[in-house]
Amino acid sequence: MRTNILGVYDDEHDVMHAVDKLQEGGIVVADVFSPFPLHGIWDKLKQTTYLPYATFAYGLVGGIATFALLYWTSVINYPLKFGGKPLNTLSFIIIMFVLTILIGTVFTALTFFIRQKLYPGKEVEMPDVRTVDDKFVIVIEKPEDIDDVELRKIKSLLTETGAVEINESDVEYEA
Amino acid sequence: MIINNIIRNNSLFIKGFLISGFLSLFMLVSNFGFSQTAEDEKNFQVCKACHTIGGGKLVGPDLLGVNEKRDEAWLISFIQNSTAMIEAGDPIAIEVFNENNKIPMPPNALTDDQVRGLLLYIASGGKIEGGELTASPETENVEDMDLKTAEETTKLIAEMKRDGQRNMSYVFIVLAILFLISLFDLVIIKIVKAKWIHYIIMLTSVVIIGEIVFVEATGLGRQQYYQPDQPVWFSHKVHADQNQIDCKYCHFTADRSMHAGIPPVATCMNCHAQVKEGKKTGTKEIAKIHAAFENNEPIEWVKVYNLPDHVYFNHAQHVNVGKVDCAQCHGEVEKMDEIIQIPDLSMGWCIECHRTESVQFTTNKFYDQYTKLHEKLKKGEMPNVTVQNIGGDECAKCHY
Amino acid sequence: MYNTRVRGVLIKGDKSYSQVSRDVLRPMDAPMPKWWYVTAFIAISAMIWGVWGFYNTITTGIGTWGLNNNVAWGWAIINFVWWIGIGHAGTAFSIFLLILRQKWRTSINRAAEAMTIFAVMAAGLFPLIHMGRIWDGFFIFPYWNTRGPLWDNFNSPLFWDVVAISTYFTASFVFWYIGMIPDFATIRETTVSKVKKKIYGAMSFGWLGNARSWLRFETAALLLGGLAAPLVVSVHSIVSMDFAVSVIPGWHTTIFPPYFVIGAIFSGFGMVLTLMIVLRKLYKFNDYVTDGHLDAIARILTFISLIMGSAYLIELFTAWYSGNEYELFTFMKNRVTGEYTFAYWSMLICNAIIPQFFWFKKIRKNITLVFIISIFINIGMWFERYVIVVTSLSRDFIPATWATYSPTWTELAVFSGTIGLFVMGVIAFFRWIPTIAISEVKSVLKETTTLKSFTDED
Amino acid sequence: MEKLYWQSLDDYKEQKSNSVIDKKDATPEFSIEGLDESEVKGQSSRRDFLKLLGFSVSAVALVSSCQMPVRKAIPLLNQPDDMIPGVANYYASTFFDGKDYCSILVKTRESRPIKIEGNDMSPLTKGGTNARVQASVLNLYDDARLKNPSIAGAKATWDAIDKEVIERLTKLNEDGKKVVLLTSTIISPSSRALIEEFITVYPNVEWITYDPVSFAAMRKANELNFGTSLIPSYSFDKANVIVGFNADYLGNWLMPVTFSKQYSVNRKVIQDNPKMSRSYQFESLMSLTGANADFRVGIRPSDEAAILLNLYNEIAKSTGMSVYNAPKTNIDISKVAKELLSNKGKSLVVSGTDDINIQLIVNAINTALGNYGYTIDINTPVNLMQGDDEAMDNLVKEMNTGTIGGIIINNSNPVYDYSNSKGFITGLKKVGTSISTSDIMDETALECEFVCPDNNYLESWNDAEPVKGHFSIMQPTIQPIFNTRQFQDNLLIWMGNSDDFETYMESKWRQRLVDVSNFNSSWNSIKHDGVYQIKNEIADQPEFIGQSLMAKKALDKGIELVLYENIGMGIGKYANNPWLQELPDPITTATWDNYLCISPAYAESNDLKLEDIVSINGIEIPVLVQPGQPDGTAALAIGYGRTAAGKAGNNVGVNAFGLINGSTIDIKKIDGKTYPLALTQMHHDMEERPIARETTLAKFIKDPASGNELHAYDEKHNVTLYNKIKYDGLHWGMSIDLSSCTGCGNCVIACQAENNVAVIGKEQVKNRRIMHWMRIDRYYSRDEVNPEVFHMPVMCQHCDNAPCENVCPVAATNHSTEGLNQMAYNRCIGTRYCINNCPYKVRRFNWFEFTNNNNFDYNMNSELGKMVLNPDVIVRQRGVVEKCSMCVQRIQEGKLVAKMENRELKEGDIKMSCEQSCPTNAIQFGNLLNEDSVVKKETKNPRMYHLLEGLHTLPSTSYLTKIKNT
Repeated sequence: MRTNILGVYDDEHDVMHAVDKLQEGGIVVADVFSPFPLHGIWDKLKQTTYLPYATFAYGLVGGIATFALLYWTSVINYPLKFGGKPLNTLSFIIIMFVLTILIGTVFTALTFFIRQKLYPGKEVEMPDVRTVDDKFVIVIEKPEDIDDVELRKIKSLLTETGAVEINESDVEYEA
Repeated sequence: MIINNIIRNNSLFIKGFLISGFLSLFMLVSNFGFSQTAEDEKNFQVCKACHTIGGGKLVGPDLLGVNEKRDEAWLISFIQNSTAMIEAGDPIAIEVFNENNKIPMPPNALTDDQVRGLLLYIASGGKIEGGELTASPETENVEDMDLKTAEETTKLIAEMKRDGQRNMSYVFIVLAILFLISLFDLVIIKIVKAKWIHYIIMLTSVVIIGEIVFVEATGLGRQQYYQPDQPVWFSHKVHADQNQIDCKYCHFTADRSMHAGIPPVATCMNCHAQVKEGKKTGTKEIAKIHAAFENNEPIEWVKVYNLPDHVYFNHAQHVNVGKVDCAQCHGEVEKMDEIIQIPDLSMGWCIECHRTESVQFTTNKFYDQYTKLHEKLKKGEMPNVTVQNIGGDECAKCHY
Repeated sequence: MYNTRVRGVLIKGDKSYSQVSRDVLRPMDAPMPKWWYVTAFIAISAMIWGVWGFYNTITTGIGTWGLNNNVAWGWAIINFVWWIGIGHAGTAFSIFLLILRQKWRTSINRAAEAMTIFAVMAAGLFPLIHMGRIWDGFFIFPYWNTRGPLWDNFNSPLFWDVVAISTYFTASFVFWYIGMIPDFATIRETTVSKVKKKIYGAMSFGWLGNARSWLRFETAALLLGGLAAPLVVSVHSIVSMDFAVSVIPGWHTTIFPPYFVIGAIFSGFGMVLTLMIVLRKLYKFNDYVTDGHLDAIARILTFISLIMGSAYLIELFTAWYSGNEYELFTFMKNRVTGEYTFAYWSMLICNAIIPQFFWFKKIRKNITLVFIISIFINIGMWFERYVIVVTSLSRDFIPATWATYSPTWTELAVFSGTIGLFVMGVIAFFRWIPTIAISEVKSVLKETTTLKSFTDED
Repeated sequence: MEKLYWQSLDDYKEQKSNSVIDKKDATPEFSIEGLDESEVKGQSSRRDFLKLLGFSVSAVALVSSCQMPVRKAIPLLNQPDDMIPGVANYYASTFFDGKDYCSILVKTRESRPIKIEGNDMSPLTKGGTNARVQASVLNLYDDARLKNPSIAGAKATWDAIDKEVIERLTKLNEDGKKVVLLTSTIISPSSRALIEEFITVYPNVEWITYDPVSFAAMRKANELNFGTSLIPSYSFDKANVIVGFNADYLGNWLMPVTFSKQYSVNRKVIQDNPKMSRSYQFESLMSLTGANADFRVGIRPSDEAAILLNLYNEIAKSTGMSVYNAPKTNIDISKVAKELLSNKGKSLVVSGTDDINIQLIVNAINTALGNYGYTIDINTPVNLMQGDDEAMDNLVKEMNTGTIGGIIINNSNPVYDYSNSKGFITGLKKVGTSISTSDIMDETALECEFVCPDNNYLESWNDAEPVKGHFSIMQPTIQPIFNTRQFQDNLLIWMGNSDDFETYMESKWRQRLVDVSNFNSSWNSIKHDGVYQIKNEIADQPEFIGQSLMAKKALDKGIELVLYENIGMGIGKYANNPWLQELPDPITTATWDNYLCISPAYAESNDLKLEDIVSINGIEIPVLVQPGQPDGTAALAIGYGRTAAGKAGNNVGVNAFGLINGSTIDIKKIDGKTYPLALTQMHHDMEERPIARETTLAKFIKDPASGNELHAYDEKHNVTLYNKIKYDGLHWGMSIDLSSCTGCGNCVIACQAENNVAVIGKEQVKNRRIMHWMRIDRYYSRDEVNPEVFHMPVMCQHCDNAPCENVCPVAATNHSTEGLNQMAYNRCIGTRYCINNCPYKVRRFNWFEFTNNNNFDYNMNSELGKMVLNPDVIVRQRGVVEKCSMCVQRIQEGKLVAKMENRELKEGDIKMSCEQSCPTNAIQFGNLLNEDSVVKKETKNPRMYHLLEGLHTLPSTSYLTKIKNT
């Protein structure tokens, strides 16, 4: 049973500022909830993603696979002559180009969903539902054996960085 | 194995060819060309129905050494029209007639020379048909031989039918239900906690269902292993295997026309005018033929090998020109009582053969005009010329 | 940061974040308005007529259309290309403006993409229905079969079409949907109705909105955008190759790909303009879709229409310069003058002349005029396709075979059916999906811009 | 003709008699291996497969758990040796319908006739046919044919009929009441003999020959000039200068096939010896002959005599014959006269006008030119067109006076085509016993008491002597399908003769071949060849008895009506033949109608345009503005407006037989009323494109490549990224000589018959959806008054760089290793992209289901009509694209035969359907890799070019420039 301290903010700039402050104060900011992407927060939280590499891989494989199919079908397996063109034609490029994109797109999307564990009908409980509307929440883990000094320090830091509320919640969510 | 057959037959053919050639030279019968034997062999197919050469008595007597027994002139006239001779009261003829329980031999429209050729063929026959001589003991103890083949044939056909009518409907339904259940559980009731079980079930069922659908869809309009009941219980095994009747004796347009030809009842009558009783069915089935014949209404056979109408298939091209063995497409008919469709007659099936089988490229003069290919062949750039090489997998070769 | 230039805001009436949510979601909770029923009724009856058209065509044959031995493509293809063109707005907005860092797109792209989806759906129906043997249509997919196996002809532009369009649809749909996930989450958490909570909850895929999910969201959106960007160019290039690859005079033209792409974006923006004006009128979104937005689109249209105009001129020039008698005939004797003058000139006027009125600020600011002109653009683009398809075919190489073409009721029915489908889709979208990307708008809520469109206003 | 078997039925009757079987089973028509049961019962036709594989049934198959329909295979009870299922037999026979004569080969499959070919052995028709002959096979399978004899409309048995008729005839004979035997021209010596015998049995019978189109004047003129009433035989091949006056000798005049063959001989120009005949045509309408003539002059009918007389005078002046005073005409014939004089004995002047004065002048001219004995042969007269107008007119009078007791009408339909039809009907009502032997319930049969349906000519025995000494045999190629009986058999039975006409005929031939040693063999060989010729003893020219010539002055105002025969319909006997109805007229390209052709100037002044309706003598008819139609004339085709021809032929167009040829009419425009005409071509100008290329003889002699300069240019400038396809062994090609092609349309029907091309009816033709795989494009030069006409047959060009192939997404059309552009119908999904991308627009789309569809109620919608289908060619389903396959079924067959005979293919082994029966040998087919094949040689011909070669589609079909001798 793990609980979190939630610092609720109204303004995205305050949040950015607060995160810096907290981290200066040696406090580990577990997570930040916001109604829209806060650019730059990820560096602060040292979060990165490898999605682009995956996409590149998909594209590459897709392109090669497409060419393989085209070449095998129309040159090796059942060669048919069309309008005096060679069997291995330039038109392959067009199809390869498009299918590369298709395969890339589909698999990128799938990876995103899988990686982020998103699927239709998934039910989640948010620490603070207002974050989908207009509130920004900084989440700080609260250990069992936390002492008042520590706790007060966190709260004060939150308040002075402009938190409008400070709540505690024991909602479990997959980060 | 088919190839082997062809080769064996050819070698036999050539052997007989030479022997008869020598004989004819030896006998100094000037008007016998080498080409005679081939024709004689063809003519003899008719005789085969009732006679063997050293194969023992069938309907008619064994013809081994008949040339010694009777003098040529008599034989000629007898073969040409036996009944006439009997009516004329020729003593030997009547004797033979009685010996063979009063079954007359139908008249044969053969010229004297042709008959001579035939006799020559019979004389040399024992040696030519060496393959069959060794096989002749089989024909002697037909019955147990029969049983053996019968068993394996029934087995063969049984399993054919099994995988022929793969009845997947139950599997389909079961899987579909499974899929729905797991989906239902996954989304709503959630009895099983471990989600991966759902996923596995759903995935597998989807895959298998897909396979079934695909196979059934492609099978749509095809009828592999189709074995309808025929109006007359006609056994190809009896005719083709035991009586050794050549396919082309009944299906005689196979090497001339696009249709192999269902034999006219008259053809049946050639033999069944006399043979009124069959080994297995007694008189019952043969009676039908006679009936059909008397009231001259043709027998409505059920067509087994049906190609879709948009496919043009020509038997002559394959049998006569391509020298394709009947069995290659129709399977071992001589092992079947009732005909069953062996291949699925899909386009892929045709194409496959056209890609692999080589044409009579060097033997048939028609192909001489393909100069480039001949060069290639000479240079050894290609082992053989397949049908595909001369455009055998193009649309307009079969679809027009 | 210090800047002497006046800075305009993208979203007017300085809203708070929650206000944005409420404004956008309000129409979804509000009771069904009357206009909705009326439109739906019209759209559905149009669709029913369309279904009749389909039935008639499939059961009786393509003969129910006005085509003949010479003009084997008619309305089906015209409308197909037309719809695909319109379908370019979404990607054009989301991708191009994204790449061009045009923040103001945020309040429009959602609707634009929705439009794309439904337009492409409508377009996709035509290749189906115009097949002579629709029941054998699956031949067009290169699937493993027992015919040899026999594959497809990968040289055929039609095959490219199939690939391109299905790709385009998939890509746009995925992009669109992913973009909507956070908004669905918003609805999930803010709505009061149980049912809605369930449904939108399911559709929101369990979105949280914490830092990492936003990170991946942004990256995915960017990647998908990046992947779809070439599609904007490729799809209509490929569609244009249906014509450019052939030998028919007036089709066999190298300018077609760029010319089609521009044309597509042109018609797409035209349709966006039409729709946004309607939308903001109905939903009072004037603060989100400001006059500034419309003005910006109008400016773009002016520019594109210039390109279109020059493209038309270049076509004529090439025809003359090539000295090819067939080309010359098709353009000079058949389009500019001759049997198809009406179609040609209405195309030219609607696409190249009328949009030039946007040079005048007065007209740009007069929403009614803007609306009318946008309609003209849609019509003009339809005529462009008509000119290309029909004029070239009906009088091609051998005069003996020349034949004229006029559509039949069945073709009309099919067309109106697709329009019905499109309208129905759009109003369904208006009704049940947040028409403006909430989270994106929020992210630019405090943005200002120096763009003329937004600053010039008082 | 390696396929020619020993003459059929006769031999195979023998077969049967000595085979074990009794005779009953000798009707194998509809029961053969390969037909499925439904068809045996005649419910569906083979090869209309696609509809079975189509949507409906495959769906049905799905629901009915994938059950396939059971197919029955029904063998013959006894199989005649020459009848192998799946192999075609050819039998020599004769086509004669009372007007056209043609020696033919009948192609039968499973012993049912499916195609007519020309008989190369005939010295007259030399393997040519015309459209009507080609289409005649369809008449055999016409639903409108009578299935039974009938008395007063009630179905009757032959016995009943015979009993009744014989009674009546004897009765009438005893009463001495006159009985008339009214027939069309009969050229069969045996039949003539039979009729003579019949008359000896019934002396009260009078035999009257009647033809709707009459040559009486010509016969009369010859009687006056040479003492015998006859039609001489002409040799257009011997003539260097041909002058025709309203004689459409390439279209419908006398023996068009023979004349076309002869004409084309001198129209083929060889480079080393460039000679060709020159043809002038003076005519009052745009006829096929006029369209092909080197010089064509439009004249008023009333002006013809005057012009001819002037021409005669010109010639007479220099030959010192008596000159007659002739009214002036504004047409200058001096040039023609000069030409003729410089070609004495090598020229020919003919007139098709049925006017004694004119014919006399023509004879005089030909005599003056000494053409008799050279280009005209009096001693071997033509037996065609024996119609005797006076006799007919008298007959009608007598019938109305009631002196005629009975009438037997054979193969003529006066109620429809006699000018005074009403008179005939009233008369017929007064006749006690009226017997029609029409094979359909036509207008006349309807008025008759007894209807004794005649056999189709493909079911009958007969012989023919079209020209003295030229015999040919007509023999049945199928058992009578219905309960019909041949006219000659009727006569035999009615005159109490027991044996049938076959034996009767044979006995006659025994007499003719009395001096032949072995009758049977020679008789069989005659039947095998189909033709037989006896040397006419050399006789010297009969003395020419000059007659005084006269000509009236031409009318200078008013519109003169010209009645003409349309190429397809002729005199309207085959109105119920949808193939012919849908054959585009070579000049107007109109189908399914007749119309009033008016001159552009007249249309201008009376603001008439295409499809406007006018009324002439109470007949309402649409107009068609015909370039080249002389001012002051209007042309109207006869042969339309049948009322009892059958469902396809009824009420198509208007009946013009009531009108008088050459009479002046007044045309009243009916305002605001129009009538749609189904033309297959709307644009008549070539737009100065190098499509049909032409040159003149003079230019050609100077530079053989003249008119074809562009070819060299294109050859030089065509460049390509890809290297050409290399063919090995076979590369099929075709070559079409535009100077030989007359545009007669024979090939179009030949193609239709061979390839099961659907008939789509007027409305769809109007929608420009005609299905013909082969069309004949017709262009006019820009001179409206007297335009030059170009005819250009266009079918699939089988391009090596075919634009259509690239664009098919499903690979339904692609290129074969033999250079064919092949089309797999069962793969096609009907995107129609190939149609768009074919620059020649030769691809056809099945807009509807044309088989078993009551909206297209033609031969493919009737079980009987489907019997004409070629079993080697599939019937295409709705929604697929089709086109000329270069008769791939024939190619495959030819190859197979060669393989079976273990030999290489020879030139001429394979003939295209269009090529085979072309009356001018304009089309050639062969292997382009075979150095000594015609097509290969033609590729080197400087006249050779490809259609639209600038597109670099590399067609396998090439054209030769048209050479005009102007």
